[in-house]
Parts: sequence; C-alpha cells; structure tokens
Amino acid sequence: MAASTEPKEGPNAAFLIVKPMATAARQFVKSLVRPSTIVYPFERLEDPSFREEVKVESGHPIGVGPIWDNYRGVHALNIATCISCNLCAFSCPDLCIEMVTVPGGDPKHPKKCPQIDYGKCSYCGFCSDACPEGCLSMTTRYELSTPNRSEMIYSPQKLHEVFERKLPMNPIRLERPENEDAIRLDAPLCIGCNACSRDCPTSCITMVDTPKPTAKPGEKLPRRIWKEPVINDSDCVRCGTCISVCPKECLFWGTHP
Amino acid sequence: MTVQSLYGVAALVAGGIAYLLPFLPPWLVTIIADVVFGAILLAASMINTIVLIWYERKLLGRFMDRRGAMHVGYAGLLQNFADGLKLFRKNTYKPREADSLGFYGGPTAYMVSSLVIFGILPISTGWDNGSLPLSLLLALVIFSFAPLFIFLSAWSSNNKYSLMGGMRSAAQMIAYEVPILIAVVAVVVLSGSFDLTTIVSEQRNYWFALPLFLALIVFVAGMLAEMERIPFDLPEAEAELVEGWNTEYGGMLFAFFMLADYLRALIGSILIVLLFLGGWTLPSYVPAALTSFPLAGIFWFMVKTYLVFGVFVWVRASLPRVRTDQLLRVGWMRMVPLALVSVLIAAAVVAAHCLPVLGCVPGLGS
Amino acid sequence: MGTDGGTGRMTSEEISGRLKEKLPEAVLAFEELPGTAGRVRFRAESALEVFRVVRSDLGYDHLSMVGGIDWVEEREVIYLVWSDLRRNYLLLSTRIAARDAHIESATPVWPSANWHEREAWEMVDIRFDHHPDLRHLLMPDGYAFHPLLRSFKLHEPEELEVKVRRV
Amino acid sequence: MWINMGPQHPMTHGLWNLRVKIEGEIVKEIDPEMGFLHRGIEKISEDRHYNEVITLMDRTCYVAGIAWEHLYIQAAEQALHVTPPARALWIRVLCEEMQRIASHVMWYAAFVQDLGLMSPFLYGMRDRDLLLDHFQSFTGGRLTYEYMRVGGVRNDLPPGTTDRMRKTLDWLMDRFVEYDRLCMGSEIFRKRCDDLGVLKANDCIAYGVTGPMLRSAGVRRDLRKDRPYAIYDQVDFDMAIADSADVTGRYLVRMEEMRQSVRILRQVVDWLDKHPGPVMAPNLPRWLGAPYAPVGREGYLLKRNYPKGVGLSAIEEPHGEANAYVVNEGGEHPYRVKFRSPVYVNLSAAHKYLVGYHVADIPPIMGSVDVCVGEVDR
Repeated sequence: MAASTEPKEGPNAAFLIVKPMATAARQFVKSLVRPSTIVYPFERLEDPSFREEVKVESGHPIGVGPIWDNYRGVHALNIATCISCNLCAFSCPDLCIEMVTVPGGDPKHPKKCPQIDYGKCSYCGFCSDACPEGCLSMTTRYELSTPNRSEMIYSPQKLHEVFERKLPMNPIRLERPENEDAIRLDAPLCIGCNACSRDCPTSCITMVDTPKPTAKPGEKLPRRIWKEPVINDSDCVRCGTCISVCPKECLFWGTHP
Repeated sequence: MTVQSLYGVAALVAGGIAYLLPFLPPWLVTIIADVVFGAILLAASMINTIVLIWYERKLLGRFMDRRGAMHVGYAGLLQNFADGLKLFRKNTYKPREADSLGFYGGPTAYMVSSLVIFGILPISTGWDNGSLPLSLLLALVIFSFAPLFIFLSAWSSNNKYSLMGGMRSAAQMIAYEVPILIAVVAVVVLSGSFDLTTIVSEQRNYWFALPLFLALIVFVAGMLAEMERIPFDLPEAEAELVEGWNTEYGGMLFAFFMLADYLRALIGSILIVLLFLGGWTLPSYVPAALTSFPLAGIFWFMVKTYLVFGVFVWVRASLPRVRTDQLLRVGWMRMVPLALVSVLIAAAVVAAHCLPVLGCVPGLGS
Repeated sequence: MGTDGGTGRMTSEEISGRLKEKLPEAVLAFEELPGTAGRVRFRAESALEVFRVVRSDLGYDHLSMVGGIDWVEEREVIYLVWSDLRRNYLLLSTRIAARDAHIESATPVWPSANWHEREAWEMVDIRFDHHPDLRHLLMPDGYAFHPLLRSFKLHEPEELEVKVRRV
Repeated sequence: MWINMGPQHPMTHGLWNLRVKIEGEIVKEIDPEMGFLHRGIEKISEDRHYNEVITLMDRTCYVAGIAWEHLYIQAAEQALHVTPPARALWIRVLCEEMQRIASHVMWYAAFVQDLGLMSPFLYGMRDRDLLLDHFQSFTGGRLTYEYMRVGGVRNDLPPGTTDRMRKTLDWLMDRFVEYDRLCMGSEIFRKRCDDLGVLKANDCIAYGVTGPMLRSAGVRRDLRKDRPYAIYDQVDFDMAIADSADVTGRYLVRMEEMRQSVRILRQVVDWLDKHPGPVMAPNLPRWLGAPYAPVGREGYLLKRNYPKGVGLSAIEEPHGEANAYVVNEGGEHPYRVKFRSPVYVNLSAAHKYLVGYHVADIPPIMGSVDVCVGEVDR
C-alpha cells in the first residue's frame, strides 16, 4: 500500500505561521543551553575530555562518535618496515604515489618508499589496503591545509613523522583471497640470471641449482646459468617486481599451486 | 536661534561650550553645539547599528542551533568591526556601463537619508534636539525616500538582477507605505499629536499596542517590508536575484547598504517602540524603583528596541520568503483593510474616552 | 545483480514473439540479458519502426537511456526502455558502421531521448537524423572531438578551440 | 530579456547555467546549459580497474555517493559474474538507505534555503552529520566512502554500529516532525509551493522523469518495489505517493520516503544483528581481490579467457532511477561504462515545469527537482 502523504492540516487554516515560529523558538531555547556545533579548533570530537564533558553519545546532535579509527586521513608510513614493494604506487588510482629513495638502503639497490602528493590524493585507501606489511596506513589526522602547494607533497620522512605521532591507525586489514594467483615460472625460458631473486623485496626467491641436461648428439644446449628461482609462496607479497625485472619474461602470474 | 531654544543633550553641550569659551557669540555656540550633538548622534546610531548586527548574528545563531560570531572581542562583539574593516580595505568596482552618479550617489543618499532620521527620533526625555510638532510625519517622509535611492542605484548599476531587485523594491515599498501610514493615522488619532514625544507621553497609562493591536501587526509587517527583511526580502532574494539591487556593489559601498539596512531596521524598531510600546516610559503601575535610576528612560527604551528587533530575527529564523505578487496582494488586500479597521478602532476609543477592559482613561483625546 | 528482477520468462517469450511477428525483418535477434526482459538486436535502418512497435504495441513507454558504444569498426547504440505495465526493462541495441554513423532519432517516439541523443552524438559521434536540437550538451560549443571514442586517448592534452556564445 | 542564472548563482546547486527568458517576472523560455562540471567519468573508467572506478562513483553524485557505488557495483558484478554474500547485500542496502535519508535531508536543507528560510538549512545539515558519522564509523569516509568492492563490501560493521544506529533513527524520526512543522505548518511555505512547477503524470512518463518527481505525480513506480534489487524484496516498506504533481507533492514524497527509509533501516539493522558472516565473496580473481597489483604482462587476462559479460543495473537512487551499463570485454578495465543519471533526465524536462511561472519560483522548483550537477555532467 502506498503510504499516505497527504498533509494533516489544510493549507488555509488561520494564521499558520504560529507553528514554524513555535518550532524555531523551541530550538532557540534548546540551543541556549548548548548548541550542536563545536568550536572546532578549541573543542575536538576526538578529544576524550571534550567527549566526556558534552556526553557525546549516539543520537545526540553533537555526533555519534569520535573520529573513528578507520578514518581515511593522512597516511602514516613506517619506513623501518617498508619493503619497497611498490604495491601502494601500483594500486593508486590517482597516480599520486611516487617511490622515492630514502637513505638506509644498500647503494646498489636503494631503498624506495612512497611519497604522496596530497594535492592529487583522493583518500580512497587502496594503497593502505594493498600494503602487505601494514607499514603504510591511513590515520585519523585530517588537517593538512597549507598556504603552500608544494607542502602538499609528503616525503617518506614526513609520512614517517606522522607515524611517530602514534595516531590511531586504520585497524582494518584485508585478507588475501585464498585462491590468490602466484608467480609461476616458465622454466625453459629462464636463463638463471638472478635478477628476480636480487630485487625481491621480501627475499622469498632463492636460486636453486638445476641439473644441467646432458647434450644429445647434434643438439646445442642454450647458454645459461643452470639455476632457477624457487618462490616461497607464503612469504611472497605478490608485488610483481620479479616479473617486471625478468629480462626474458619467463615469470608470469599463474593460478595457485 | 538662541541657546535657550536648545535643550536636552544639545543644550548641555552648548552650555559647556559657552562656559569654556565665553567669548564666542551665541549663534556660533549653537552651531558648534549642533555639530557636536550630530556627531554624538552619529556615533550612537552607528554603534547601535553595529551592536544590532552582532545581536542579530548571535540570536539567529541560537535559533539555528549554532553560536554565531564568537572569536573577535568578547563573544564576537568586535567581529562586525573586523568585517567592516575588511570591507573598507576592499576595492570597489564599478561596472563599465554603470552610471557614476547613480552608482555612487545612490548608496550615499540611502545611507544619509537613513541617518538623518536619528536626528528626529526622541530617545528619551531631554535627548532630542528641540521639539518638532510634526516629528512623526517628518520621520516617515524621510523613511520613504529609500525606494527612490534604491531604484536609482539599481538602475544605474546596469545589471539585470539589480534592475529587477530595484523594481521589486520600489513596488514593495510603495505598497507598504500605504498601510503603514494608515496604521500611523490610528496612533495619531489616539494620541492626538504628530509629535513623537507627545505620543510617548500619551502612553503613560497604557500602551497603544493594546487597543491598536491590529495596527501594530500592520505596522510590524509593513516595517518588515520596508526593511526588506525575511519574509519580505524579495528585492534582494538571494536565491533568484543573487543579491538583488546591491549585486554590483562591493567593498565599502556594500557596507553602506548593509549598514543602512540595519539603520533602517533600528529605526523601524524604534518607531514601533515609540508608537506602540510606550517609548521610554513604563506603565504607571510599575514600581518606581524600576524607572527612577539614572538613564532609566534610555535603558528601557533600548531594552524594548532590542526585544522588538529580536522578534524580527525570530520571524527571519522561522519563515520563508513570499513571492512578489503574493506580497503585493497581501499589502493591498489585507494590510490596508486591517489598517483601516484599526483607524476605526482608534476613533471609537477616542470617541468613547473609555476602554471597555481598562476602564475610563483620563487624558485622552482633545 | 542480486536478484532476477522480476522478469518473467513468459514475458520475454511473449515479447520476442510479438517483435518477430510485427517486425520480421527489422529484428535480428532476441537475447537473454539478466535483469531485463531481454536484449533486442535490430537493424538500424528500420529504427523508427522498432521504436514505434516497442512503444505502442509492447507498452515500453519510458526511455531510460540512450548510449553509444564504440567498437572501433562499428558503433553500437543501446536504448534501455522500461514498461510501467510489465515492470521490466528491455534493451534495444543496434550496430551501425563507424564511418558516417547515423541513425534515426527516437525523439518522435520518446521525447526524453533528446538529451541522451545529444550526449551520444557528442561523445561517440553518432548522428541522429531529424533530431530537433543536436547541439553540444556537456562539451563546449565547437568542441571538435568525440571523447568516448576508443581513438581518443587519455593523457594526451588536446588543443581546444572553444567558441564562446554571447548572450 | 534573457538572464543567465548560473553558472555562479545561488539557485544552481552546483555548476550549471539556466538561461531564462523573462517578460516582467514571468518565465517565457528556458535553455539549460550543462557541462561545467563534466569530468568524463565514463572515459576515465575505461582506464581504471574495476575496483578503482568506485573512487569515481563517490564523486559522481556528491550527496549520494554510496548509492552510485551500489549502482556501479551491481552492474560490474553482473558483468564479471561475481555473486556477493548475503550480508554484503544487506550492508549495501543499509548504506543506500542511510544515504537516501542523508541525501533527502540535504535536499531539504538546500530547498528550504532557496525559499529564504535559513534555520532548517542548518537543522538539516546537523541531522545529516549524524548519518555521516555513521558512515565514517564503518567506511572511513564522510562524503567519499570507497566502501563497496566487486564481490562485497570492504569491511564488516564495527561492533555497536547497530545500537548506535537505532538511537540515531529515533532521533531522526523526531526531527522529521520538526521539519514538517517548519514547512507544511507554515502558511507562507504552502503559498509558495502549492501548484508550483506542476508536471503531470503523462509528461513525466514522456520525458522519462523518475524518482520523487514522478511519484509526486501519482505514478506508482519505485524500482525497489517494481524490480527489487539486492534484498529489497525481503524488507517491508511502502511507496511514497502524492497526487498533486507540484513542489508540495515532491516535498511530501521525500519526507515520506525518509520515514520509509527509517523503517527499512530498522529491519536491516535487526537482520544484521542476527546474521554474522563474510562480507566478501570468496575465490575472487586476484586482480579483483583486496590488494591490487600490476597484472604484469599485457593481455594477461585475455590469455586466461576470463568470461566476457554485460552488466546492467538499475537502482532507485535518492534522486530517481539510475542505470549503469558495464561492458566487460575480458580486460582488467571495463570496456565501456555508461550511466544514466536521473537528474539529467529530470532536468531535460525543465521547460515543461518552469515556463509560465515567476522568476521567484525558479529556485523552489529547481530545488524540488533536487539537482546534483555532479551526476548530471558526470
């Protein structure tokens, strides 16, 4: 049945401005005690003492809660645990993450950590979902206004400063699908060059010797180092670095073993 | 004109000048005293207007479940000065095709014509500058200059929105002048005088709001239209006309309009207090302690004025804006008859010399 | 789709039967499409007849959207129609050759096609014949490109020539 | 005299231009100009992963973001042959109905402000904030939620959400009474809105107008009832109908819809309390699963013969009926995404309900259409 939406009272009842004025007056009296607004820079919802004072609870016009922990604000980056896997940069729909070198890596393979341009960031949280180590996470920090546009670019060090403030970090970690694809090796193509193992951010690729087949008469064995990568599947974060560095394109995504 | 013809504050000033500078001729003393008194009036009205804006912001804030201005000065009292300063620093742009004289002269004349009325309105006994037997009429006449200036500035800003706003403004003000004047006639009939001081002193026993309740309603509605406040703010209906007739104005010229609007709001509230709510007097049965402290007259006058303005704010917080044709229809077809009825009531009261509820009242009529 | 959407199989068969009976040549195929009564592929040349039949005989009185899809060599025009009577959607689609892509406008049958067709024209470059007002809608006047074509690549800044209309 | 109402004009909630030809105060002719906010969302979608399109959906309609997510997700799931778990469907309906209330409250605030009434604007914003708080508690965002994923929703509700929700719903029901007092109880409001912007049922159907505008003309059409998607066939609610086909009718329909949404939400919350479970479909392909990563070689998906498909979804968005058409050609990006925005269509009939009224009537009429330019221009 359709709900009745007919007005209860007719439009031309005498002097109907009384009702709205009474409503406004009621609101006036209510807000004389305490208006629903908060004086923002001085009172903050996330401040426990303020919440205690105004007894914020659900249904109260001041709000149903603090800044919740899964708020998607400025990122916090723990440089120490970052493995430079590039997954955050890959998953960014706005291309606002750039991997920049930070001091601390070995000179041959410098350590790279995300630098985020908040002028472009859409705060979707895909990077923090993608981070396999949980070192890049969004925090409850929401104030980043600045008079200078270049200050919107947060270097890894600046993101690490956010991390050091111990703000609440996004508690939600997404589970990986069980049938997740894994890195597979097209063995006949492999030349055993060690590039994948060298660049693997989690060091889950080890090169193992493969037996060199004996050459049959008339057949020429390919020139290669007789080693093949073996991937420790439980450690692999599926960043695809090995695929991108492989010179022979012999690594590819395959189904779960 | 001699010194003796002045009294009240102006006389005080003149006396002071004559005491301090005894060598000055009396006519010069009078002129200086008038100028000084004018400056005091200007300052008083300006400060009152700005406080009025603050008052509206705070009140409207509470009606809207928020706080209003609160950071500059105590409880935001200085916020308007800060806003004014900002507007003062701003560049004023004139549209290329706009007419200079009207564009700049309109707001100035609007402002000046609003300020002039303050020289006429008695605030308390011993305040006003001389007795004007027709002060009420003069005040209303100056008050009704405004549509002309608004239309002038609207027309000369060469903007379609401004033009429409100016047209609406003129139409609405003319439509509401008539019921206002008729309602005032009711008051005049009851008090027997056009002098505001006399009108107030005639209300020493009871306020004219009681017998002339209809006239009060008409007058309040008419004043809302004259001040262009919600629900009658169609000339500057920001939803369709951007800012109505002051669309093209920025910076200090906009501040002029803004200030003049609130000046007129203040004048409207003062007129309502003077005509219907007993001015600076309280009814005679009120304990004497309430009326005998120094400056009691001004105090009660201000309290009443601000309460009346609070009602305007209340209306603004709870009613939407009406449409032009509805406004005009209400003005001509409801307000005018109501005002006429109230004139009849006033005449009946005067004729009977008695009020059925309050009993016989001495000192009515001629 | 969470649920089947209330499309009865009977209705689909009925619709396809009616269409084949009325328009034996114009209708090329009738396919199942979850969430709708079906998808009708028709010949672009007889578009207006199809619209008339769908509108008046089948009772699909409400045109939800018109969209163009660029399949490089040809372009597809989809019409999503809804029937208040049957309470389901029907998808009409037709393919036209990419060069000189044009089709009869649906505005005489469904007035609401007006803006949809303007958009499809400026986005996918499908000209709608006898359209009352085929102007740019979302793109600036005088915009020479058709952004939703596959040949229009993102990340390549284009020179814009915009003619500004004066009021 | 032609006047331009927009693109920077208080009447245009968003960025568009309504050119109006007036004679005196009467509107004689109109010509809407759109495209000021055109961002090419359909084009950008062709360059994004299926899940990444969701970030665009929130920005399509900035007052009903999650409804658009719902719309897109349904089409994408159909195109990709993914079935979400039941709890995810219920959570999506929870989101959509919360969004409906939030959007309608926002509409109320803006609409009443167009009539010059400021205080309900702030009441509306205040009450909407409660719903945004709820959204933030489980999606992490207040306006752009990025919550739904192909195959479910990103995360489950945090503990205590349902209880907080119930309290909020009670509070909101009281506020709806207050809204009605301020509007329907006001003679001036009725005078302004009665018999204004009339669009009769046959015109509505001819011009494809949907949503509250159509229902206010007495046409019984609500996709939640007529073509129940997600779990709308399992909840009990009424369709809001009015007969007057004018601004008042639209107001009444929206007010009633909010009450019905509260009714749906109460049922949804009860269901969610009783039925814990997963919120993501298991066995999603890796590139749809949670952490996204480069696919590696070109054509990886094509090699795997991922099934092609076409997805068509239709939801009753707060503004009306929205459609999405997603073509999956087996790639990691959608081949084509086409949206039908209800406001776009409702606006295209503007000459039917604007011509002949006063200039002062334009803001309330356009306000009653509930224009959201983000979804018109896309």
